[in-house]
Amino acid sequence: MAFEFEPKILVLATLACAYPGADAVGKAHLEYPSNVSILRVPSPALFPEDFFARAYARGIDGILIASCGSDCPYKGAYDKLAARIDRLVQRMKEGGLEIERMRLTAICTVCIKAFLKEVTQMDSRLRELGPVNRSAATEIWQASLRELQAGEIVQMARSAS
Amino acid sequence: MSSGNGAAMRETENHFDVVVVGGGIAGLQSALDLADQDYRVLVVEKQPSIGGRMISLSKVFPTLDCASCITTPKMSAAAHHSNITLMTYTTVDAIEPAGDNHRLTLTQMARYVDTSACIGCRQCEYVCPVEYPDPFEQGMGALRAISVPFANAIPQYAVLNPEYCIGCGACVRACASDAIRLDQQPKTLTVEAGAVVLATGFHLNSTSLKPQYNASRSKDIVSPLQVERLLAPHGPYGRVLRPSDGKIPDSVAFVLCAGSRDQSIGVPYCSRVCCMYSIKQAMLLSGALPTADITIYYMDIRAFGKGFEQFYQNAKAMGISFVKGKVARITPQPNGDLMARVEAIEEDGRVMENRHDLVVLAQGIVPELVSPERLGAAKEEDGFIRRPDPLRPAWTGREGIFVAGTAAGPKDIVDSIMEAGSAAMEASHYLTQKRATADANAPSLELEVIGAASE
Amino acid sequence: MSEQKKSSNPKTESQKPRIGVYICRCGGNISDVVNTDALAGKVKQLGDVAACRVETFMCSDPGQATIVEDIQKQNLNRVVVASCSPFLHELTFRTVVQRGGLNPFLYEHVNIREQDSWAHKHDPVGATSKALRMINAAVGKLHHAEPLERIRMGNHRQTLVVGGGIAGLKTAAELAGKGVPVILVEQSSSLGGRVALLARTFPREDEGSVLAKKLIAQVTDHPLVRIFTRARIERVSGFIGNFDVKIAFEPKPDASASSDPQGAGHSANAAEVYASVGTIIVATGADPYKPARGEYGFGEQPAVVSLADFLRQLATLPNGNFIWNGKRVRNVGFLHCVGSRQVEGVNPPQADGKINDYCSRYCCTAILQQALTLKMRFPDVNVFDFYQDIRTYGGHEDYYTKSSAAGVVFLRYHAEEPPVVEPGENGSALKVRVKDYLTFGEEVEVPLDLLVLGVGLVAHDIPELIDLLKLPVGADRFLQEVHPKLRPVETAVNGVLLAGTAQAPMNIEETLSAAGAAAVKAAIPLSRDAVELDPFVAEVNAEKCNGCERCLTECAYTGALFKETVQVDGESAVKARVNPGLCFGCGACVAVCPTRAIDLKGWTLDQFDAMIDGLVEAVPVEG
Amino acid sequence: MPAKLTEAHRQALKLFREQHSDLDGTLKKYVADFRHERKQITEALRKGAGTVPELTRQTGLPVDQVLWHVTAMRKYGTVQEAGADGDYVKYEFIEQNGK
Repeated sequence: MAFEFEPKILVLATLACAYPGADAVGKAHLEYPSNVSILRVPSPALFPEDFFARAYARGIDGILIASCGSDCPYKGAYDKLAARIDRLVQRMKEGGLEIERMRLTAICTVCIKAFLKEVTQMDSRLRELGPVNRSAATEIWQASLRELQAGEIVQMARSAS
Repeated sequence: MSSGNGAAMRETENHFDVVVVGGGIAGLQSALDLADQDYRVLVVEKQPSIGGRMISLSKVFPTLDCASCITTPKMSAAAHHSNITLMTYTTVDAIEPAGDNHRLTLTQMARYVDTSACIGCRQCEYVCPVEYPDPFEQGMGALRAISVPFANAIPQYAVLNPEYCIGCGACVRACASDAIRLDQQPKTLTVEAGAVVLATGFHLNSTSLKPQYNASRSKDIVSPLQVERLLAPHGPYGRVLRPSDGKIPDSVAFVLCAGSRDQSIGVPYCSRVCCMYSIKQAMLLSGALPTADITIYYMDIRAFGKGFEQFYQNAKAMGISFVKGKVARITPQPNGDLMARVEAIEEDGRVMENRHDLVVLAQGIVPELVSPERLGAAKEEDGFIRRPDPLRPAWTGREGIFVAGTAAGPKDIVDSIMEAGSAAMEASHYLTQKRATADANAPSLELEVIGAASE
Repeated sequence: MSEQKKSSNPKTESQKPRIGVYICRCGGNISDVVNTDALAGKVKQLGDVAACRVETFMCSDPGQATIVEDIQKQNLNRVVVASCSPFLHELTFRTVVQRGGLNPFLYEHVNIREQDSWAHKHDPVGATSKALRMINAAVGKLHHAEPLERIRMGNHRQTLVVGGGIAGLKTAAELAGKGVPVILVEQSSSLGGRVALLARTFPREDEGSVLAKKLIAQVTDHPLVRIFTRARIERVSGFIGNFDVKIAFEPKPDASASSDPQGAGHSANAAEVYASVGTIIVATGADPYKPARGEYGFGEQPAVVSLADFLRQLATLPNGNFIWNGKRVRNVGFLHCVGSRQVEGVNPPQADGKINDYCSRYCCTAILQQALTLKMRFPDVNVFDFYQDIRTYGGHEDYYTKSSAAGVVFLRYHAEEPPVVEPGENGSALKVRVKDYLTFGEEVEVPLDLLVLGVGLVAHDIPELIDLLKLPVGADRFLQEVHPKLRPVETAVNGVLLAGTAQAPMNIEETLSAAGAAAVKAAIPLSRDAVELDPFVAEVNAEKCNGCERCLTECAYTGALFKETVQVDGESAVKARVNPGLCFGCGACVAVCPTRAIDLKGWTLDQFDAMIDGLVEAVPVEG
Repeated sequence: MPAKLTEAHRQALKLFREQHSDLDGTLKKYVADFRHERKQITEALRKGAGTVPELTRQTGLPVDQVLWHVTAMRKYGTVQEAGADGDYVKYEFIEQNGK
C-alpha cells in the first residue's frame, strides 16, 4: 500500500461554543477524519503567536481555531485574538509557511455543519500541501519569541523615559 | 435554617428534616436540592436500587443523551452526599402527623444480605444455580436468585429473591465477606420528618387492557419499556431482536394512545410522553436496524416541549412513516407475523392490513402509589396525587407534605426535574416558616437607594 | 476578600507523577468503535502511567470506587479518565479523585465518545489511535499540573429577580419565605405580568387576576422583598455571590402612579439603586405572537382577532346572543399554530429572518378552553377548529373530549397547506378555505363571522439584558439552559438562573414549577456564608514579572489586574497582581507577557505545549 | 467450594428453608424445568453453533424459552454470538476451562 500522508490537525475549541459544537457533531453521529484532535481552551486569546509557530515546528500540520466569534463570552478577547492571528499569518507568509495551515473561525454550540465543513476542508487542503515545513516553522517560532521578548525592552525604555 | 454538617445537627438518629419517598429522578433531584441547602434528607426507595424508571431507559428525548449518563451522576451524588441517607428495598407504610412533624412507618424488606458487609463483588451471583426472568430487563433477560440488581445499581449490594431461592447455600459458601444472612427478617421502624416529599412515580398500565390488540397471544406485542431495554447498550440481547424467537425485525410499528385517552379503560387523560418516546424509539430503531420499516400510528403528535417539534420533524425527515389512523386490531399469524388492521384517516379512511415483526403499544401512565391517603395525601379522580392550590403546584394540601414528578400526573423527565426543584423549594420554605424562632444570623435586605425613595 | 491556600498535601506535591488512566467502554458506546483493550495496552507504556484500567461504566459507583481504591492502594497522584464529554462527567470525576484523597485538579478528562467513537464510527483504527493521542496529551498536561484550590469569596446572600410576572413573583415569594432577601425589578408599572390580564386560566378556571393578586400580596408587604417597578437593570458586574447591580428608572409618567393599584410605588422618586446580590433570576417572560398585517387576514379583516384579545373580550360579553363588535355572530373559527410550528418556504420569516418552528405548548388547550366556553355560553354558535395536531396533553385532554362532545367541528390542515382567509360572501364576514385531511384532503370553504387566531408565544425582546448578563439564546430566541435534564434552570453564567417562559413556552402551572426550581437553585449558593469558584484565573509569578504592565493594558476587566509595589532585595519594584474574584480567566494577559510570568491556572502555556507534544508523539495502535 | 458453613449458617439455612418451604412444589417444578431445558440447549449448542429456530428444532422446546436461555447464557458468559444466518443471530457455546 502506498504511503498516504495523514495530516495532523489541531482544533483549539472554546469551552463556551466550539467544544460543545464539536460534541454536537458526535452526538448526531456525523463523522469527520480521525486525524483531527480537539483541545478545549477557555479562550484562544491566551495564546501568543509563538505558541502556534511552536506547534507547527513540533509537527502539527494545520491549526483550526474554533472560537466563539461574536458570541465570545470574554470582553474584547476575540478582537485581540484576531489581531494576533493576523500578525501570525503575515509572519507565516514571510517565513514560507502556507497560510492555509492556520484558520480562525467561529463555531457555535449547534454549528454541526460549519464544524464538519471546516475540518474536512482543512483536511483535504493539507493533504494537497503535504507535511508542514518544520524548519521554517522553527524560524518563525524563534522570531515570534524574540519579538515578544523585545517588547519588554521597548516597554522598559518607554517607562524609563 | 440548619447549617453546618449534618452530623452536628442530628437531633436523634431517626429524625430528618425531610423524607423523600421514592428514589427515582424526581425524588433524587428533590433530595439533592434540599441537601445542598444543608437539610438532612432521608430517601426511601422501594426497589433494591435507586434510579427509578429513568435508569432503565436507553436514551432520552429530545437530546438523545444516554439516560444512564444523566441518571448515574445524580444517583451517585445522592449516594455520596453527606446530608443524604438512602434506604433502599424499604417501603413507607404510613405517614401520620406527630406533633409538629410527621411520623413515617417503614418496612425494610429482607434482602438476606448484610449491607454493611456486602462489597458487591457478585461472587454469590456467579455460583447461584437458579435463574428467573429479570424484572429490570422487563423479563427478557435472566437474573439469578441472588444478584446485584443491575450493572449501575446504587447501592451495589446483592439481594436474594426468596421466590426463586432453593436454599442450597452455595452463596453462603462463596461469600468472602460473610454477608449472606438467610435468617434476615423484614424490619419495621419509624422515623420522624419535618416535611415529606412524595415522589412515588408511575407504572404503565397493562398491554392486555385492549383485547383487540391480542398482547397476550404474542411476545412480539411489547411494552415501550421493553423497547427501552432492547435499545439499551447493555440490553438483554445486546441488539434488537423480537422477543418471541430472536428474529432481527424488519418492520416495527408503534401504536400510540394504546392505553390512554380512553374512558373505557379508565384512562381518559393523555399520558404526555408516549408520542415523544415513540418517536425517539423509532429513531433509535432506525439506527439499530437500518433496513427496517418503522411506522407510527397516531391520532395527534403531541410534541409540545422545548425542542420536541424539531425532533418530530427530524424523525419525519429520517424516513419514519407517520400514519394518522386507528389501529382496530392486531392479529398474530401462525408464522409469528403480526397483522395490524388500520383505518387510515388521511387516506380516504381506507382500511389497511399491514404486516409487522414487532408492535409497540404505547401504554398509559398510571400512578404507582394506589392509596396516597396512607401517606397523608389525597388523590384526584384520575388517581394522581391532588394539588389543590394553583399557586403552589408542589403542595398536596396537607401541612408539610409535597409531591414531585409523575406521582402528581404523567410528565416527561424535564418537567419532573423542574417539579422536583419546586417541591424542594416549597419544602424548604415550609421548614423555614415552621421554625418560628427568627434566625439571628438571617440576612436582611441590603441596598443603596440614591435619590430618596419615599413619597 | 479572596483566600488562596496552596494545598500542602504531601502526596501530590513532592512525588514523581504516578498517573492512573481509566478508560470507559460506556457500555459499548465507546468500545464498539475504540479498541479499548488495545488502547489500554499502549497507555500502560506511557511515561509515569502507573495504572490503567478499562471499565464498562466509569461513572457508575463501582467504576468510581475503582479509582478511589487505586489512588489509595497504588499511590496514584494524578488521574485521567477517558470517557464521554467533560460537560457530563468532569465534575463527577474531580469529586471522585477528591474522595480518593487527591486535589481535584490533578485530574484530566479525555473525551473519547462525543469527539472520538461517535465521530469516527467507521474508522475504528483511527479512533483508537486518536484516543491514544488524546490520552497522551492529557498525561503530558498532568505532568505540569499543580494542586489548585477553589476560590472562596464572600457571598451577598440576596437575590435579584428580573421580571414581575408570575414567574418572578413566585421566585420572590418562595425565596423570601425561605429567608432570602429579594430585590424584584419590573419594567412596567405593574406586577402580575400577562397572567393578571387573563380572564380564565386552565385547567382550574381560576381568574388570572385573582391568581396574580394573591402572589403579589405575598411579596408586596414582605419585609425581605423590595420591589421596583418601571425599573430596569442598567449595569451588572461581578460573579456568583458578588454581582453588583445598578437599577435605573423610567421617567415618571404624568398620570399619578397611585392610580395603578398594583403599582407598588416604592420607586416613585428614586433615581438609581445599587445592590450587591449573590444570584440573579431572569423571569422576563414571553409575548404572544403578533401576526403580521395580512397574516390570515389579521389587521385587515376586523373579524380576525388574536386569542389574547378574544379571551379578554369574551369574559365581558353578556349572555344571550353572541354579539361581537355590534354584530350577531353565528359561526366562529379557531385557527391553531399561528406563529408556531412554521414551515420554511410556507410561512414568511420573522423580522430576524428565522421562522418559529417550535410548538408554543399552551395554545391548543387555551383554544379548546375558549371554544368550549363559547359553546357552553352560546350553544347555537357553530364553532370550527382548524388544527394540525390537538396537543391537549395530560389532563387537558378533558377540554378536547368535552369540545368534541359539545359539537365543535374539527378540520385538520397540513402545515404545508395552511388555511386561506378571504373576505366573506352572503353576509358572512370571512371565508376560510382549507384542505381538510379529516375528510380525505377535500378543499372545504367555511363561512365565518369571527376567526380567532391561536397565537403562540415568542421570546420577550430583551437585548440589553442578554448583553449585560451574557445570556445564551437558543435558535428559537428563548433563553437557553445549560442542559435540559442535568441543569434545566441554570445558564452558562454561574449564578444566573431562568424562571418561566423566558426559557420556553409554558402554561401557568408549569411556569410556577419552573419558578420554584429556579428559586431553589438561587437559594442553594446563598445558604452558605461563602461561595466557591473554580480556580481557573490568571496568576502572576512575581519572580518572573518585570513590571512592564503590558498585561494591565491588555486586560478588559476593571480591577482584575492591578500593579503593586513590592520590596525586592531592598529595592522597590512594580509587579502585576490578579484579583481572582474579578478575573474572568480569558487569558488575554498571558499572550502578551514577555517573560511568561503570567498564566491561567489549570490552563498554562506549558500545559498546552505539553499537550501538543503529546498529540504528535503518540504512535498509532495496530489493528 | 472452600468455605465451610458454620453452625450459625446452618441454623440460618434451616430457618430459611422452613419459612420458604415450597408447599405446592411450584419452585421445585420451576427449577427442574429450568435445569432440564438448560441442559438440552447446552447439549444442542455443544454440537455446533445455531440460531434460535435451529436450537428450537433440535430441542423441541418452546422457541421463546430457547431465546431466553440463550440470552441468559450469553449474560453469564457461556454463549457468544457467532455471526448471523439470514434474519437470525447464530450462537455458540463457550467451553469453560476445567468443566
